[in-house]
Amino acid sequence: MNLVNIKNQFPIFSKKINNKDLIYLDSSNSSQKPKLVIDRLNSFYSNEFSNVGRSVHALAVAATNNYENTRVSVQKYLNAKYKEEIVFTKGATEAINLVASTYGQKYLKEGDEVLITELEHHSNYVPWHYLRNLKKVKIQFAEIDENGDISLESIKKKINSNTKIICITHISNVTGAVLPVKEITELAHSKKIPVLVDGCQGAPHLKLDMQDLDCDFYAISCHKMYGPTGLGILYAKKKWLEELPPYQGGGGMIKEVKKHNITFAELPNKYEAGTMQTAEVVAFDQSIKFIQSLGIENIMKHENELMNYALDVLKKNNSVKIIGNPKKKGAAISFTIEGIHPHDIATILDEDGVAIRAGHHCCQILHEKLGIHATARASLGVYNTKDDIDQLNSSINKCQKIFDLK
Amino acid sequence: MNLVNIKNQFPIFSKKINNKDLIYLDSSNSSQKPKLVIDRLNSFYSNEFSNVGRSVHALAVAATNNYENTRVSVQKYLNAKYKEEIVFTKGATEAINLVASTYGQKYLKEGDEVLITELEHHSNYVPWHYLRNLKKVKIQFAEIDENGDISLESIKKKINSNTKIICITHISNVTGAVLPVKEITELAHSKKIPVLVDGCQGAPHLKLDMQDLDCDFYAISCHKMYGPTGLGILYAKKKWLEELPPYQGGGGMIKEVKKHNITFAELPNKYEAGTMQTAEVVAFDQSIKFIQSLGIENIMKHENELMNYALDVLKKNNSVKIIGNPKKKGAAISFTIEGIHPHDIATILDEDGVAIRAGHHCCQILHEKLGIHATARASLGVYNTKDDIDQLNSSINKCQKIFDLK
Amino acid sequence: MNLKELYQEIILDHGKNPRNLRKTENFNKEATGYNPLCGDKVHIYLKLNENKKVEDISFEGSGCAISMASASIMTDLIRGRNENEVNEIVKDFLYMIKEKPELSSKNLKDDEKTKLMCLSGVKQYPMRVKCATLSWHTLTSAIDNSKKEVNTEKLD
Amino acid sequence: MNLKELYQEIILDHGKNPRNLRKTENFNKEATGYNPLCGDKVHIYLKLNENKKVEDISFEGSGCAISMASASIMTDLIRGRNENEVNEIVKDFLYMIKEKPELSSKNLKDDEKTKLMCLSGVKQYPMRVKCATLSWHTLTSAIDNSKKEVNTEKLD
Ligand SMILES: Cc1ncc(COP(=O)(O)O)c(C=O)c1O
Ligand SMILES: Cc1ncc(COP(=O)(O)O)c(C=O)c1O
Repeated sequence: MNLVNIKNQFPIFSKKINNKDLIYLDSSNSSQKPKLVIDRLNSFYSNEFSNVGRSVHALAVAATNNYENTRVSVQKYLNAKYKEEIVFTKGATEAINLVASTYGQKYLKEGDEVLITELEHHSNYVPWHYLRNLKKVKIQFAEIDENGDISLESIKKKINSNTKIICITHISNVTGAVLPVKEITELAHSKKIPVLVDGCQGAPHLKLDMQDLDCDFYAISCHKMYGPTGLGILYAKKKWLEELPPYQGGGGMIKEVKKHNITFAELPNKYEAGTMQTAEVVAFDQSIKFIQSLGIENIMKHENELMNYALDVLKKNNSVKIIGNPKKKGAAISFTIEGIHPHDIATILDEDGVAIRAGHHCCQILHEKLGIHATARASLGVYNTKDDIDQLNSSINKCQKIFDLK
Repeated sequence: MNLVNIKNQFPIFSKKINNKDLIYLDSSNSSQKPKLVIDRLNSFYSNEFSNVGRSVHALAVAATNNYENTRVSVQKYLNAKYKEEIVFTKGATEAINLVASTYGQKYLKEGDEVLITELEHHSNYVPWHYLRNLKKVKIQFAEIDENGDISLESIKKKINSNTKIICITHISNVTGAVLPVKEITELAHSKKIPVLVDGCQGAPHLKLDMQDLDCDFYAISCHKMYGPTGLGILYAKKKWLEELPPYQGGGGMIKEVKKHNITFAELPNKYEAGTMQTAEVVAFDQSIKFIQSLGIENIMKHENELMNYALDVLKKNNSVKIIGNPKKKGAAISFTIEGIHPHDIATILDEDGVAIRAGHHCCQILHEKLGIHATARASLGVYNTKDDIDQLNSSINKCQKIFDLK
Repeated sequence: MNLKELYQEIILDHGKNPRNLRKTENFNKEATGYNPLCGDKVHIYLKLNENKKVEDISFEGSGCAISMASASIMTDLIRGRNENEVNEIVKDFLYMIKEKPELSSKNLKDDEKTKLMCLSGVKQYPMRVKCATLSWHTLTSAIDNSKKEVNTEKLD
Repeated sequence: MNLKELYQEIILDHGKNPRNLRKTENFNKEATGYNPLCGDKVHIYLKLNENKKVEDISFEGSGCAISMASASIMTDLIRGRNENEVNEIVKDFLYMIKEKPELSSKNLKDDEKTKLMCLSGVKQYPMRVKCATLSWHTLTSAIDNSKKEVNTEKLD
């Protein structure tokens, strides 16, 4: 399949930004949305809207079916064993908070250790930090090697008899390093330690198979997967969702409510308190359809080629220093230019319609380790092309010119 | 202002349900969405989409401004003192969980009491129940009187020196009883007890003024206010948001992240972890504009007239028993029909395109008190008309016929 | 959709005057079923003799016409059968309600099938399927002696 | 928008070769400012004499051209003034960056105003306003001796 004309499917690319074509290289932050998804939101709100699960009228029945259909689509897409293993959340951040809060409450006590890595996004560190304060749990950081990779070995080094959960990103949102999550999970399970994978950058860019990966928890942000904002997914093995206490409390997640006690609903309702993101869930089915219509293998091939091209081009640009040199790299390239702060780079690129991100990308631990405050990051989506990379490169040259000339 | 042709502004009312016109009487569950709001979602995703707060490119700047503009619109609409007092959440349920979790963590200990009422929705009970388990806190229930009202007196009776927070609904989503929240807040404050108001049913139907009401927390569901799903609001006095610990942890809510410690961002970021509901927040500005274009006073007048008309009509219908007889009644009428279960009523009404809700409406405590398992509920939105009520009544008569004839 | 098919005379009759709405004395199996959507509950009581034959069956609870009629018709039909027959009939009924157009159990006589088929109208009302199946799931749970309560959310 | 207005020669010069990037010996006031968006930090050191006159001012930290230039220009301008003058100039600068077209401080000479106005290009770049104001907010915090760290999120 040829993924050349994908931009046509995204209304935003027919618009001008600063009178220039939009070169969107900020997909690791959030992806643009295909027409299919936008239209589904529109048609659902315009013709079919109702809350789900609570009323028995025709609109509610149809909405509930649509909502649950997305759950099944996600289950199939992730090759999860049961549809009850798919919990809808506000985002990956909420998904990780859900696990940290409930797992922490039930299983962690003073002296226990949570093992994360130096690559983690704040969303996969702050929730565990809370347990450090609340329960005197320790946090260990597996260290990156000189290429910015997290090896199985670096994880092994930090595991000890106090390690109670391992929480790792699938792909670094800074260096694009792909972690050996399957091997880490195997190792962890051999020591009876559960594994949470922050799949924010994995889910949009990799073929996923939960039963093969075998991790215990996998967190996804739908807005990075060509889906609406305000929606995320927690995949969790059924036994965990059955064993762990509920997270937020409210309507829809109870069985029986008495003045002196409350019992909770079965899965998946137990973890979906209150009115959920009905329209977002219904529309997300179209995001999955969009990805499936292209084929995740084709997307991977396309993005891979583009990543190699970008690395080629940027490595030839002497002013550019690429951060990290991981063995397997997906989705994101972060870089610096000697003498030009990333914020200045981003502002100058923006003038050309090139949208990148500058800052610490919610990874201060990694930036501190690397001894830099901020980097510039170009990240890829299915709609990007070699022309986009060429424009990126020539706009980088413009930065150099502005800062050199004067 | 004449609110007769409001249905025109809602695309769904031009559709047929079961080949009938839609008579939507389930707005307490979730309201329908005006075209303005649907179109804004559409235009934002199609022309302007970007994540907020993190990137410096043009799309991100514009999206951030739009996002923050809604915060200011909400602040003004609620007459909150500071814009930092407006926190966006997944829904009212999350808003209440946020308060229960953070207030509970910091201020509650064994023996302390949380005072709620028998009218509360599960969303304003389950989160407090968690603290019963985690911290051995007690929950007291202020009791309804024979009309289903919660009087200032019934609150006063349950306050004692252990009472640490009072959590009350503004309007009952079952009986429509309007609670004297301002008086309750005054009483509570005279005893230095903070007050949380579950404003789910208040916000769509009443003129709100946070500085006048003076409550400490006010929880809102945007999807009941003609806004998108997946979005809620927590209004909280600034001092509380400053004093309380953060809730979910993740990107955007930190100041500095080190391996051994983390410091948190200032308001309002402190409580908005991870990628927020960007599009939903941007579109919600149009919901506020919609309400303002009609005028909340006009909406109140319209809904009030309709409620009186509905009470008149249904009281004349001998088979109908209306639940509760509160002094001030807004938004919802729940009823039973002797010998016909509410689920059967809802199914029969649905055949005529009349969408109501049947069940316990997430208020099992109230239903147990009333000695019934379930009720049928018709709830009003700005688009409803006297014709809708007439159709409701004639469909109720049809129930009677079906169950009597055979 | 067709309301007449849903609310057939026999359903309305059993709904209003449910048979076996009582508590079996000396029951030796029981289970409770919930429908969290509406708060409805059903409690099934069974007395099995040493040959695993149902000597008596009864139920308590309240609910909509569909759920009361379903429990009423079910208890009428089950009394006197042995455990294997009961399990086979339950399976056949649940299968019919969800997927098949007809009942195929060889343990049911034609008039018994006709009676049960009156409940098939719920197929067109997905939110009501739970009402029709609650008592049947609860019966299975009672027979299995599983202490777990039945919850329609999980099952349909 | 106009990049040339943002990255004027003087900005690029001060950005590359910031003045007063050091730590004042025997400073008696200090404060730290953060920009959580990019992780940039600035630390301001002040030495006020008994007449509340700025004997020395310096800063440490790293940041973008705008923030470095802003700190550099600011520190150059502030040295030798008394506390009241400093407060007035800070206020005037912040007001100019956010709302006014021009500076109006009577404590600034024309050439000083011209220098500061070079930073006014950020007005067209809302996300960059924080870069230009961070050191100024931090200066205020140092003078007030408030122990609270400055955080641009809160201030702009
Ligand atoms: C009174 C009341 N409180 C709380 C809620 C919960 O709101 P949400 O489901 O939007 O979180 C509702 C609506 O379901 C309600 O009516
Ligand atoms: C690796 C990684 N983890 C977690 C997150 C947080 O996801 P969200 O902000 O959608 O909750 C992100 C994206 O910001 C990410 O890239």
